[in-house]
Amino acid sequence: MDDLKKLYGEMLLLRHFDQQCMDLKKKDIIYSGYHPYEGQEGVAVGFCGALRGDDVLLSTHRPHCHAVAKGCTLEAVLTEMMGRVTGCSGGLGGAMQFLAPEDNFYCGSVVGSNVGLATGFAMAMKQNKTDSVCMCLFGDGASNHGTFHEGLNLAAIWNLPVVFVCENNQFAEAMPVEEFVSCERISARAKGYGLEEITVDANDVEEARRVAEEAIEKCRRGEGPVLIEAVTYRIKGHYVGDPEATYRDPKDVEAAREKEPLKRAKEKLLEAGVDEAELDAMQEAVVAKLARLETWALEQEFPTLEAAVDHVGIALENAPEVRGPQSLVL
Amino acid sequence: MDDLKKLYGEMLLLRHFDQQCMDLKKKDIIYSGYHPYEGQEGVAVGFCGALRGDDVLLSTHRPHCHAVAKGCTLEAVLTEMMGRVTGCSGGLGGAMQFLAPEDNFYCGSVVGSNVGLATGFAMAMKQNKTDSVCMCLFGDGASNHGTFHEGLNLAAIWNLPVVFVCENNQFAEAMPVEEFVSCERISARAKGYGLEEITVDANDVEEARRVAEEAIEKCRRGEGPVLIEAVTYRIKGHYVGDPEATYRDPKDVEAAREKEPLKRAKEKLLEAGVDEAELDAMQEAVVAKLARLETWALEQEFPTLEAAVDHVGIALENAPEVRGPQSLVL
Amino acid sequence: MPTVTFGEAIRQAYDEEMTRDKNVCLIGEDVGRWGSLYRSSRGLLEKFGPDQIKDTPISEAAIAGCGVGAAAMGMRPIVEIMYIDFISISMDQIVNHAAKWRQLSNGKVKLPMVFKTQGGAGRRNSSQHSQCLENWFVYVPGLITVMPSTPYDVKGLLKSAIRDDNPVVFIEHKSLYFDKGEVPEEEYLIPLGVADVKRVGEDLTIVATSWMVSFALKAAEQLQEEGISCEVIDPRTLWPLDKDTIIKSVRKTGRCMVVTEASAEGGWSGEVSSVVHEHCFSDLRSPVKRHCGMRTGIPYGPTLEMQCIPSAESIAGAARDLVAQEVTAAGAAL
Amino acid sequence: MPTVTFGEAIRQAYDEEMTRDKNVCLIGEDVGRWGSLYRSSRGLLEKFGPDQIKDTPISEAAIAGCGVGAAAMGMRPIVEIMYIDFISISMDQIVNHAAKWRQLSNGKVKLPMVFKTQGGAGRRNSSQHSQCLENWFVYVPGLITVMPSTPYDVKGLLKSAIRDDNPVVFIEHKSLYFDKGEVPEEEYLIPLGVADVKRVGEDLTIVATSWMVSFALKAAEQLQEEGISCEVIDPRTLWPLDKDTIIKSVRKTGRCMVVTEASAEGGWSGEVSSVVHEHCFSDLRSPVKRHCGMRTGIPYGPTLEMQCIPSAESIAGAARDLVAQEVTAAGAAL
Ligand SMILES: Cc1ncc(C[n+]2csc(CCOP(=O)(O)OP(=O)(O)O)c2C)c(N)n1
Ligand SMILES: Cc1ncc(C[n+]2csc(CCOP(=O)(O)OP(=O)(O)O)c2C)c(N)n1
Ligand SMILES: [Mg+2]
Ligand SMILES: [Mg+2]
Repeated sequence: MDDLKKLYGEMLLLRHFDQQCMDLKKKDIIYSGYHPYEGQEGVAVGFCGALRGDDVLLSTHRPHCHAVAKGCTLEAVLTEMMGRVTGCSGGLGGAMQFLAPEDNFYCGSVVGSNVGLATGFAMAMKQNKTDSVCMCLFGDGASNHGTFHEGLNLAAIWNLPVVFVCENNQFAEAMPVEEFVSCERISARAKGYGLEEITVDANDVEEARRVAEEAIEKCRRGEGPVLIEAVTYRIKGHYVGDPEATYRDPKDVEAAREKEPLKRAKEKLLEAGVDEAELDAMQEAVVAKLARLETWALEQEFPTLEAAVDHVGIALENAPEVRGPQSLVL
Repeated sequence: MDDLKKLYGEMLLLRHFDQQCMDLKKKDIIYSGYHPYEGQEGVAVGFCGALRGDDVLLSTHRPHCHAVAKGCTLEAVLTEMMGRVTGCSGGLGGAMQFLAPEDNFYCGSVVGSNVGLATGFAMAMKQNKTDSVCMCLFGDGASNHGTFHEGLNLAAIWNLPVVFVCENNQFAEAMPVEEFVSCERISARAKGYGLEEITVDANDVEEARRVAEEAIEKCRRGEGPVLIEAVTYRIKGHYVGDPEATYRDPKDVEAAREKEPLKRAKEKLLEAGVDEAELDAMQEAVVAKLARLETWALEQEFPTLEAAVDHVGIALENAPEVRGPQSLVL
Repeated sequence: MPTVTFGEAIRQAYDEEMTRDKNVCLIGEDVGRWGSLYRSSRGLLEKFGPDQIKDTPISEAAIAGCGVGAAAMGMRPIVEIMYIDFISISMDQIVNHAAKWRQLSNGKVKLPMVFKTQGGAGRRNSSQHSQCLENWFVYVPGLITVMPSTPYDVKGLLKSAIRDDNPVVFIEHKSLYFDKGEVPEEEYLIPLGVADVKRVGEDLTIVATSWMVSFALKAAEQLQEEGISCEVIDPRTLWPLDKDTIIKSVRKTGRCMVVTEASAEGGWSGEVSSVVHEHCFSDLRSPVKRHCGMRTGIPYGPTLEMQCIPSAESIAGAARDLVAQEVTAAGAAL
Repeated sequence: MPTVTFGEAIRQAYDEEMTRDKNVCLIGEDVGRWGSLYRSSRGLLEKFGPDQIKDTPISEAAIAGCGVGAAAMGMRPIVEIMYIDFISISMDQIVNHAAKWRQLSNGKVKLPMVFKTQGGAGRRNSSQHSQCLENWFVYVPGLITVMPSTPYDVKGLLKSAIRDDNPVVFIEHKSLYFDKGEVPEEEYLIPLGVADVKRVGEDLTIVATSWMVSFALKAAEQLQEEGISCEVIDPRTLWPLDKDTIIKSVRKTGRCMVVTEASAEGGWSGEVSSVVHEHCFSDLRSPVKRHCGMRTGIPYGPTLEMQCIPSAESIAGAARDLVAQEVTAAGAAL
């Protein structure tokens, strides 16, 4: 049960962190499009949390919980979303796109593109003969994108160490997966790349973690890539305040709440005899930690215009001979 | 046997036509990249020949035999390749890209794009409530392109009347299919779109025709799309004079010659008691016809610079009110 | 005249054209259920049904290709690409097919279609959701490129774009959707390729597009108080460019400034600047000035993005400098 | 000095850089077995093996993405897109990722990569295989764009592009591969962003790129006989643009013509024209002229495509007209 308790604790942090971000978005302290994560914590903790520091994670336009689970600090992620210099991208990227190379975390707001990018990270890993792997997360909607196909094929013929995780949260904006994805299970697409069909109920965080570890190990052994469909449910709208009534029945959301990963993990823990007070204490600790975080975050500076440079104009430190002098004075 | 004799005759014409084009290319009377078709006639005749006039065919950078099998005249196709005004595209397109809307034939030299285009043709057909279908031909190489994936998915969720035919001639330029396509059979990709897996030995022209007709009928009934892998072999290089030795063993080509569709059809006809003299006569007729064609073609005019207009600059006949006067004087 | 938002003017154009012609259809991600990201097609799925309003998967290449195929079959599709940043995924279909097919068929294949998208900054969505990419399309033979700046213009131009037999790239600005303006109740069209003189003036011609038009007009008001009279021209169609209107204006004012949100380098502002120099060289008191966005990816945050693009103040400042300047050209000295 | 073809000069650059640094790799369709369409990488698969020479499927989006990912990991990939026409398929990866990541990481992520492709007409491959799309990249902040015109330049520039820490779009011309020129045996680099004065002259500055440089030089020779002395400048790097060299030249000659195979509208020629007007207005005897390709898809056939683009004769004709012209600018009259 200690393992599950740990996973539960991590999910609890993400749940509250997401809630906090949502509040900050409503207060207009997070400025860009913000995509809530509630209900999908089983994926972040189960999959992203299974990676080593030297593994690379490529995430999406809904990246904040992935980032934290991968090992970016709450400070760096939150202040990035708040546009402060202390953020992963120095506040230049925002809530949908930031890079944290020191934590081997990258995300972006163009759906599907990361499947192609992943092949390059993994190619370098393979060539460097490390046993690092690259994990690439994308949504059910992204699985209809051309880059999904091209990236999977390339990774497969080159045997690259990529764990492709399709985070099927049932919706792409207002598009229900069953109407827009032409196969019953997204994992059915695996066969087209000579890969195994793997679907996991990612609301069961232990099962998600088990499948993640197996896939990662497979890739470390040089037997990648692996494609996994991680099934979950997007409990909130695509963004805060989207017109949900146009695409789903509130009853479906209620039903999904019954199956969401925190509830399930908690029930299991209680069943196994864990003291509820202990779980409550965990929660209080999380809340207190996040409150301190926010206070600190609000004091951080915004970047100034100097940060918005086009790096092309800058002469190179390490190879000045390849640049003419006028590149200094653009 | 009459059916097979007819199919054989059509293949014979294409075989000789292709040979003629190749000679014209060598004489520099066909100017652009030219991609020979030898050995693949089972696909053109089996599939393209199964279409009605009102059906639309979208072809590739290797289009000349598809075009003839669809119903474009030899005159229009040959003189297009020779850049003459009598060509399908008035000589502006050449051997890899021309449009013959009057024959519902379109092709282009960007690999994979037509899979996306096909969905639009078929969408219009469906909406117009005709029972026409769209056939989209593309290669094994194209099946690795993002548009393949996007087009198949879109056609599948919209139930569009498209027969997608992957003409697997074993190579994409110098890339052997087994190294660059990550699944054993390209048809394995069908499952990812909720479609049936269909593979046909297209060197058996009768079988190809049977499968084509079945697929077309299915689409006419509104039960499309269909994806078919039509297996054949590219006997010539990707283009005339390509460095074949870098990517295949001449022995493989020899082996393929044993299985090519004309040889097979001819053997079957002879076995069934057809008189060899009759087949020889067919061949002579084809040769004579093509000789007359060439003589005529060489007399046709080239287009003049006036043809190379940007139609954007031309005011509209049918809706002049949407264009300002200066569009006349660009 | 009723006052409506830019978004509502677009909806009206759709509504009228889809009523008039059942071949007009809208294809894109969440154009149906959601009525588009900025709600410009709300209610239309209910009214016109899925034959005319088509929600699609996230497949920008296929969607664009679908539009080309449908247009070749005689439909009049409007393909919506949610953000212009993603039109990068549709470029093959637009450039190698839509822009080429009419010529390639000697005019036999008409492609009455619109690629509709929105670009620009102002909604704090960072560098992958805020680009100005319009000049990509001006640069490609076979395309018409439109960028409206007001509710009145967007409605009249969109209707014309839908009726035109050539592919039109129609670029809205995300910061304009909630702007309001007068739109007549009776039907009207605005011809493509005709500029609009948004303000008449004597001392300086300002050519501005899209969101920048309102900033230029604000700057012009302020400058008027200082005694500088600006003529503000909105070309509306970037290509074909209404050179006549611009040239006529510069012949009168003797000075010209081009204002774009896009950075100058490699941009459409250079096209206008070149055209003006080519035609008005002897009328110019000083060289045409390009006052444009910074050459950078639009940064995130509450204020930084607005510092990267022209503002009413910066336009006024640049205009003041330009009017103060009198450059002697060599030609005259000879 | 040995005389080698343009294609061989490219091969030498690969060979030297791949020997020097195992992180340099070439990724593209048939770059290995075939040694690239125009054979510029022939023999390299045998020499460097599949870690450095990577044949890929027909997946332009994934290939470009692969390059970006590999570069972020410290490799120095050269991504080859067989024809620039197909780079339309890679635009998302180039524009939304390669061009943005350095800024987005405050410089922490370096992207030492080259997108190498070839464009232009002259090989009778019709409108989907002959485009000049270079200005798309000049227009995008975060990219460097290079277009070499000689064997000497292509080698030195390619080596620099490979060593640069920013993404470089490197555009060869299909009609140059078999051109020959002198290339020294000893190693050399040509810095990015530095123009080359290919011919010194007094009466007119001709700025030309890529294939057009040789035509401009031929025209200049012919004009010399007529007593018109032309300075021919090849910027080599379209962005960052070596403005200084161009400005200095125009200050001397008082006249400028920009020659590109790409059509003028929305093109890079407008950028140069604008820059020259902005900096040399009072030095100019007449406005900068753009002498460029026709605005059309390149037609097929034995002769038509050459009629659509500038030739030595057309350049000479345009230059004659320009030199004959003396325009009085208003500024001086005041
Ligand atoms: C290429 C592209 N097209 C469209 C969008 C707009 N968009 C942002 S999120 C989204 C839905 C993505 O769905 P999915 O992949 O399932 O991820 P989820 O949002 O469910 O996490 C869309 C269409 C985009 N960002 N990129
Ligand atoms: C998008 C794109 N990439 C690359 C090419 C160059 N090219 C022309 S034909 C070809 C091979 C195509 O292979 P396949 O799809 O199997 O068709 P086949 O040539 O075998 O008929 C390639 C790579 C192209 N025309 N378009
Ligand atoms: Mg989803
Ligand atoms: Mg093939």
